[in-house]
Amino acid sequence: MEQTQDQTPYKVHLGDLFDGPMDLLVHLVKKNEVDIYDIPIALITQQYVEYLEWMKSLNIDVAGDFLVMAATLAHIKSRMLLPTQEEEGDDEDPRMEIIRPLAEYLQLKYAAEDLMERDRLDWDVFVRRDFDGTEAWSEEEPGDLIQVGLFELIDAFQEIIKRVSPAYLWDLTPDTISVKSRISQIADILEERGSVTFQELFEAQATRGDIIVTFLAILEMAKFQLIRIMQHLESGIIRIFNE
Amino acid sequence: MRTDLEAIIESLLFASDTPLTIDKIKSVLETADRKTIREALTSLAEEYESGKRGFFLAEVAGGFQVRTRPEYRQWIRRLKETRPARLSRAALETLAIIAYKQPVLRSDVEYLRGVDSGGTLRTLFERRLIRVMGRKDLPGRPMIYGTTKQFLELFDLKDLNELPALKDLKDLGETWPNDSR
Amino acid sequence: MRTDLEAIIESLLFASDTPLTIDKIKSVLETADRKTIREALTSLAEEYESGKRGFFLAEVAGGFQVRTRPEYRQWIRRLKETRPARLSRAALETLAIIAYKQPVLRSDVEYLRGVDSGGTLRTLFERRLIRVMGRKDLPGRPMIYGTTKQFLELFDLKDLNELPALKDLKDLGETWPNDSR
Repeated sequence: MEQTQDQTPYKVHLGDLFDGPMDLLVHLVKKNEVDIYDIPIALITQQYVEYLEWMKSLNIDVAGDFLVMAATLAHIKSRMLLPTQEEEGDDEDPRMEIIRPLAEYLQLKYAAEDLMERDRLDWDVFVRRDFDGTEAWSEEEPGDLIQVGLFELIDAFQEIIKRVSPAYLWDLTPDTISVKSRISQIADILEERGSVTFQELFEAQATRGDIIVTFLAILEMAKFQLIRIMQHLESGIIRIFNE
Repeated sequence: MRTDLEAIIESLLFASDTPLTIDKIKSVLETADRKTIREALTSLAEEYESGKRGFFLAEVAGGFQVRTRPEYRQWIRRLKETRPARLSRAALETLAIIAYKQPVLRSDVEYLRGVDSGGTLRTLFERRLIRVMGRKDLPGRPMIYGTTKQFLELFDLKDLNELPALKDLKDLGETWPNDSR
Repeated sequence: MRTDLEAIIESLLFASDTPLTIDKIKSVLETADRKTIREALTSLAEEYESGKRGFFLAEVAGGFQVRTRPEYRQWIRRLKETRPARLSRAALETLAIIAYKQPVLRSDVEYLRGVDSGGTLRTLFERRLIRVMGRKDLPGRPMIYGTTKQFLELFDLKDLNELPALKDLKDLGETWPNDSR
């Protein structure tokens, strides 16, 4: 994929469009064969902006992400031009603002390459799949079964909601889900022990949010008559029982 | 001593989901002729018979297939029993509703699915993916369902908090239905 | 000479479509202890390596799995015909970020990549290469992502410690990632 298109770094074919601003930046740094720890910021900024203009001239929508990066580069460039206020030396090179994320991004790009060089399943190595029927004893359970993961579960629910009512979609915020989770935990405790005191349920709760969640869970369980809530007359201890 | 051809054919037999015919093997290898392939297969079959092996070469449906030895069926059955996560579409749908709407009544499940769900609930119950959390104070005292610890294990969730909210998926973008923006 | 235990374990390895952990084998066999099982696995692995074989024993995703030898990939690809769904460059990059930085938020991924990554995350999620590890205690309770067992299986990794070390860019000099034009 090595291209040597000298002097016209922004002349890229449509099919070569970049994933994002970082990707474009890597391209420019590579193109100019400069050290990423010593980026000639004026040159790179100029080429970057030229590239965006080229995209615009082709009526390609320049995503906001690209513009943000252009602004960042311009800002760094202007800071480079300013005389350093103090000669203390603890003034960081303004370019670090872009060098650091760029270096990290590059590192991960290499890592992605390393991954692709491994013996990949279903590409370099293969395993036996789909054995129903290849075992010598197999006479049972054909068919209609699917291997499920979390995604399939959500997907199934999504499908149902689609059939029923979109309003349900908004019904399931993370908060209602944590209440459901808490209900499940309380049900576990009750299943094991038959009853639990109010106090115990709240004791382990660290944050205010958790306490509210626990409280809502108890209310919900009471509403569904999953539990009975009883208070001891003398001690005042409130105890929750499995219904 | 094994030949390269035998090793390659062995890898094909191993990777194939269906019995391989000699013609099929020939078309993949291009170079070898039918007789050479048959000899390689015979040699593999004999080798698999000669020592204590977990598998053998079966000639089935006009082709060849590596299969586990019938004498080990009890172990393989036990392995399969503990195999996770094979559910019918109906069971999955029902389980999804219970997971997201719990505590939930059978009538709610059936309202959402639009079909009788008694059989499916029983299956999920037998597989210990759902449990009865209690009974509702309504005529007939209907059971209230929720998911179990086994459900969490099956889907590799620490707790129900980890169940992604539909909103989260929506945030990931792309084509979610009912996208009313 | 093979033992019965080796033959039985071999049949289990052949019958399983996911890597088998020693614990799993132990729970199926009931009688054998972990050490004996490990010895049998080592002995099988050595045997598969010693002659011309179509497969080998891979230690992957915390377990053991019989896989075809990479040197025969061309033949098996021809046999399979169907191409596996390929990961796009964006998906691969995102996956690498999640693998190395996990537990990680979507916003971290997007900061590193500099682009919206919702669609890519969704693809990875659908392909079960990433999972939700929990939620961060921040406004909106954003999901925390990590990689799955399937990720380890895909890239032939025993565990996450086996991920290739990140390279020091200063040592790389003139080399660049191939896929950055």
